[in-house]
Amino acid sequence: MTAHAELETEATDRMTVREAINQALREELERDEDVFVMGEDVGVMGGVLGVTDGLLEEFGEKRIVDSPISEAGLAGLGTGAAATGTRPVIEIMFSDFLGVAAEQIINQMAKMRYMFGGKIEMPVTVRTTEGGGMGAASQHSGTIHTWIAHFPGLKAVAPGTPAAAKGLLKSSIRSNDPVFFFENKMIYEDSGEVPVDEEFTIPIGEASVERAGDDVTVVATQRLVGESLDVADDLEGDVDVEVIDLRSLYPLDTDTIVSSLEKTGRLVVADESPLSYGTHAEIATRAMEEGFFSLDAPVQRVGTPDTHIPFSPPLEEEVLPSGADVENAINRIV
Amino acid sequence: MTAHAELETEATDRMTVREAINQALREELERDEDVFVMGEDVGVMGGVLGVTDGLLEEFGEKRIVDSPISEAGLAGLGTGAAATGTRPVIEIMFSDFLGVAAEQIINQMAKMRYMFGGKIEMPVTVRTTEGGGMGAASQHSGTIHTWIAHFPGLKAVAPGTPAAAKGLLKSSIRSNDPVFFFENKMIYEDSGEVPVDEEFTIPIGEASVERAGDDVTVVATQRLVGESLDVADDLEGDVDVEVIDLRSLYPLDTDTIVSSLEKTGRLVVADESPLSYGTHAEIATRAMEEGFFSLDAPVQRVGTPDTHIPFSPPLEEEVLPSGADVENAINRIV
Amino acid sequence: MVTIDMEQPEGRKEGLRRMLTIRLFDETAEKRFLDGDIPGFVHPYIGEEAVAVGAIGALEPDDYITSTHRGHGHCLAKGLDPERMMAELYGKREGYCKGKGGSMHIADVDAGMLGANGIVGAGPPLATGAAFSIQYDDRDQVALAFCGDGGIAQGQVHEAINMAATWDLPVVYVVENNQYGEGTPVEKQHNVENLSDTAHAYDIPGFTIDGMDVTAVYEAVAEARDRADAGDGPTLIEAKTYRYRGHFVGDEEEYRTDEEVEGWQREDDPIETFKQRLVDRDELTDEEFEQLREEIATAVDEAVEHAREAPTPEPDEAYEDMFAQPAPEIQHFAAQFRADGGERGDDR
Amino acid sequence: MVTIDMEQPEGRKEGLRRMLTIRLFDETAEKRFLDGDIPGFVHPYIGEEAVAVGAIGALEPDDYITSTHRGHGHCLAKGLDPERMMAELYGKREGYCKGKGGSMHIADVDAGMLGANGIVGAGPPLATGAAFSIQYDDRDQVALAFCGDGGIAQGQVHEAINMAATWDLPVVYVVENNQYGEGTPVEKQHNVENLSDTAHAYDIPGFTIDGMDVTAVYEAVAEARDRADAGDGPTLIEAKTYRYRGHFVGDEEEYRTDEEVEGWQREDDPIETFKQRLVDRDELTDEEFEQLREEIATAVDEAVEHAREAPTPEPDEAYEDMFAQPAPEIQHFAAQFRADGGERGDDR
Ligand SMILES: Cc1ncc(C[n+]2csc(CCOP(=O)(O)OP(=O)(O)O)c2C)c(N)n1
Ligand SMILES: Cc1ncc(C[n+]2csc(CCOP(=O)(O)OP(=O)(O)O)c2C)c(N)n1
Ligand SMILES: [Mg+2]
Ligand SMILES: [Mg+2]
Repeated sequence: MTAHAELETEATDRMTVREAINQALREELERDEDVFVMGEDVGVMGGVLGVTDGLLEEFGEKRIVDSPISEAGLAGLGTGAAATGTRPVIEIMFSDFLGVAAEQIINQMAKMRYMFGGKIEMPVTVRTTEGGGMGAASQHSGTIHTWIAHFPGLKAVAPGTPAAAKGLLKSSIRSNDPVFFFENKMIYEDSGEVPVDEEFTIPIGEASVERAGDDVTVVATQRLVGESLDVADDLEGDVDVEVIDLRSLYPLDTDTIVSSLEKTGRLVVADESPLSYGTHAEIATRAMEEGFFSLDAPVQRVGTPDTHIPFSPPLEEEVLPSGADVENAINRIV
Repeated sequence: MTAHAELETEATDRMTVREAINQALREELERDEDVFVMGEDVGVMGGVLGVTDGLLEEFGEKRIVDSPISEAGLAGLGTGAAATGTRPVIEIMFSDFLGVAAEQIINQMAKMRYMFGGKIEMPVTVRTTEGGGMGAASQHSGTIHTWIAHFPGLKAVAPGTPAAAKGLLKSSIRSNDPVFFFENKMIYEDSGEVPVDEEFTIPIGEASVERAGDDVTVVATQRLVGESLDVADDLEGDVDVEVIDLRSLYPLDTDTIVSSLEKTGRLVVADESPLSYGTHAEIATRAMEEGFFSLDAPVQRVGTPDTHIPFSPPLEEEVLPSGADVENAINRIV
Repeated sequence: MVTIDMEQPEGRKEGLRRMLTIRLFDETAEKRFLDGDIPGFVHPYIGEEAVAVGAIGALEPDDYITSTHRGHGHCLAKGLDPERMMAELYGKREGYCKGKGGSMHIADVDAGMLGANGIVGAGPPLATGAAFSIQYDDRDQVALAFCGDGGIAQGQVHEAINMAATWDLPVVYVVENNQYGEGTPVEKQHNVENLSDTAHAYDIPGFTIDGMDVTAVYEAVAEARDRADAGDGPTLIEAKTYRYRGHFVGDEEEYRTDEEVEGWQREDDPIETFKQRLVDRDELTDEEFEQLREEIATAVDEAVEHAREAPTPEPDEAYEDMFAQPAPEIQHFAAQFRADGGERGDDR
Repeated sequence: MVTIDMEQPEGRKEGLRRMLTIRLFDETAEKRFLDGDIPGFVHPYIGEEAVAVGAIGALEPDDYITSTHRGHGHCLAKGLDPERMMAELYGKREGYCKGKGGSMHIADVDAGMLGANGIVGAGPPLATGAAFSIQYDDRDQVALAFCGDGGIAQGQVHEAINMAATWDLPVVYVVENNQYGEGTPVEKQHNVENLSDTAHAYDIPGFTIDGMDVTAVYEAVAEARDRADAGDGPTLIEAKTYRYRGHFVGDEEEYRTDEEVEGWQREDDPIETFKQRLVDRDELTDEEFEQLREEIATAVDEAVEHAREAPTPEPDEAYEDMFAQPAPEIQHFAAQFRADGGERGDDR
């Protein structure tokens, strides 16, 4: 986690990812009157997975807005509102539903600044939850962040820890660019230490070395950060694993990855996206471009094997990448 | 181009990419009563870029259907129709508009077979045009095929020559899977020899070595196939360039690429997608995975520099990848 | 030949039987979900039985339907087998989707059931596509799409209706207005009193009917089916109904009062009302009804028993059914995992 | 204070002036496109001038509008400078978007013009967002979205109207029914006679008016603006009009007859009709009108002259304006291209 000289206190609180996100929203709503939260059932229900719980009671209906089920409308409204002086935080309930909203995202939100010659600000944040593991089946379990990371004009973050979640969401909301904040639904209950200072933010575009090691680098995202840290603990003594929480997908922190690679010579990329044309490939390619002579073995990719996420637990478990896969990948190259 | 033992004649005709696509549609409409073509202005206008010209006159309003401006509706109708016994060929006028249709594409068309345990066929083809070069500005010039290639359950092809266009479109229409057929709008006027046999098809998932060479492999798509061939001619004597038309994005023909790499030791990937998380990265990563010890230099990527396509000609020319960029990339590694 | 001939006493009894089957199936699914037996999400159809049974009853057996996330009622009304449905809820290979789909994706294309659907608003475009195929082939079928009161806010629903209206496609849209989309009441999602007003935007017939009355639903859909079949295009029917349970099992329902729920149950229960009607007409006795209930309860329990015992899919099956033929990528990944020792799962 | 006070003689003259400016601007753009001077696509607004001028005239100057691919008329009615517009059409740095946008993306956010838009149907959700900001901040503005007869088939338009209706947002939707979406007549895209019937689906006021009559448009929008401003929510206005030219310059127009086009021009020309009305009221003489035409023609010619001479953007500018601050990726690519010798273009 990044140290910020200007923080008044270095104190931390232990909390879950869900609480960290909720707290970030709360603080930014408090800090800036222009911020509002809109989405399906973000108010009365507190979000279908409980992430916006209590916000309606605290901030009222003006600022916490339950919307009709209209993701295209939500993205369009958010874009139009951001262009005219407010700072929307839009929730798209599951990332699979980004498809409904895709037009406004790619053709309006992402392009407006450029098409207008820079003469507009676009301070909109889109929060959405993704990933498998809940038996929610193919239409509620996808990991779609590669789409957003690939599309020019959008920023994308995908934290792996409570602190990263809080710091990045605050930065996303304060940013004048469209930022997509991807929450993995299986880590909402994961807990960790989170700075309490209200000025704590994490710059978009910085990865974080969560555990230092000399033998192999694991660049992980979301749920796989924690699972990779567990693997690193398990392998302690045999293999010295460095684990990086990528945190930002775009911009991508090539330097942190390549520095690590220069030390370890070996790289595993663990991300829940489908493998082909997935997030992994970009990281592998940058590692090769900038660290070609450091690479002692092919980069190993850990992800979903180009299937959808099936419903039945043994099938879901089969396709979801896990710590066991990270371990296998490490074993293939050390 | 693939030789098909069963072809009755090896004869070819010279035609443009536009004519090749039109001919493929015509032949498949003739061959199979279940095939229909639907889209905005595909009928009376013959397609906004003239690709479906004459089909309405030949096949009538039942089979060539001008639709309301409703891309989500088109994708949904195509999916529902494909699931119930017809074989739709849907045109989405510009690939940027796939965003409007994305929900039905990713959550229905792509997932239905899997979610239903395989108990359905999904014989739908989606044709769309992409790419810059016409001064059509950011909302009509994008190259979005990486999205489709990445998304599980969809096949994606992107031909670079008239023969590839015809053979792949016929295979796409005959396929029982959803296939996206990406046409680059700047090559509609390019011409070449195309087999006349009505049984000529090109298997989805096979790349084609368009020019053999020993020093460096260029894997190119769409417009950049022709431009890379020109560069290869220019460099003849200095550098012996092998040029591969990738043709299929998914499935991806790793073998053809890696075999070439084993010979040349050097790889350039030229594709008009935005570079970060683009098509290039997957090809580079597979080359590294399967040809790690053959790689004498980092894979070079030629693409759009993570910007949108601007309107003004000097700006558009700046961001669009071209033969000059392919040449620079070759020069960086030979 | 309609699916359930509600003009005849036997048909009416069959209608009652299907409504009761839905109720008992979902009450059981709810319990087994709370036990932790059934994974994922379960969206009970309890309270809305008259809509599915009335609407599908009026269709011919080979007509198509598209459903929603709340699809059990539509499946059972369409005649799907509770045993294979329950197996699907349990994620078993014998389920309709070999365990790949689960509650939200049950489908049986041969029976004209084009799938429950996890995407709100996705069914109407699909049904419109089915209607297009029907018209294209000049077949003697229609398609019917269910859509929620929340779902009709989705733009793709409007695109679909517009296309069907413009081309006179043989399709019927049934809006199940159960008063809520998740926790949000219909008044907070729409400005209109009656969602059937949507029909005016497309100049097609639109009706708002009592969705707690299976006969009313049956009659409205029968008429709409005739219109569709005659080439006169789509109809939009709003059936006002009520979901007795939370949005999904586990919903704390803080957005409504117990009184509200109980009021609907007491005054309007579709099964109770219809049963009473049959009893009053001397078509059924209370004893027969109890017997029916027991029969169905037994069948549902057997379905649970069966689902519990049925074999789970093998992990390898996860790689199947993505395409008509296996993609080389997926075969490659499967082979790699096998080479790694077949260990994909984790003890997290 | 409205943008153009059509209740006053001076305002009416100003309205006429803007309509004529649109006509001459687009006639000129058309010629310069055919000359090969202007790249890309040009969608002339010729024939529809009364809609833009009537609608925007009735707004206050700082109200927001969203436009369409056929946006020149909206821009000029909103008071944008023909010189900077023409510079944009020519792809010059002095254009409203520094040459990055071109004809389809002209915007001037400071003037409340939120952009022409290449995506059919995208404007209404954006305007609805602007209306949300206005309501949120309790500002004294409204937003107005233009949308074509083709565009209203897009689902996102319906989602936006539903949201605005539900929340009483201060927004006006103006459907420019110019009888065609590209080559497809409105009857082949819709089942309704009047697109204002869409309003019924959202229980908001809907009107179909004569879009060739600037006064009728002005009055309808003035009323709708009052309603929006009073907190009474959105209005949907269909203005029936006609595009005299092809869909874009170069369209062969095989989908309609010359007689049809000439009929509208002869009987309904919005400029001719309005001019005659002013002459009949003694507010204008034929000579004054000719003088006005010459003034405008000169101004447009000067805009062309200026645009021709104006400097083109430097290639490096292509890397700018993607984000508030430059992304490292883009800086990296720019640096690489410079290192390669700055040669990106090709002689293809
Ligand atoms: C596109 C999309 N948006 C949101 C959701 C989440 N979601 C599932 S059901 C539901 C409410 C649907 O309400 P309604 O259409 O009235 O159906 P009901 O649940 O009342 O049967 C929502 C918002 C979804 N599944 N798909
Ligand atoms: C989403 C989308 N689909 C299709 C197009 C292509 N297109 C551009 S203009 C047009 C016709 C629009 O018709 P209408 O809305 O009536 O506007 P008009 O051109 O008549 O002013 C179409 C289909 C587009 N730009 N965007
Ligand atoms: Mg509901
Ligand atoms: Mg029009």
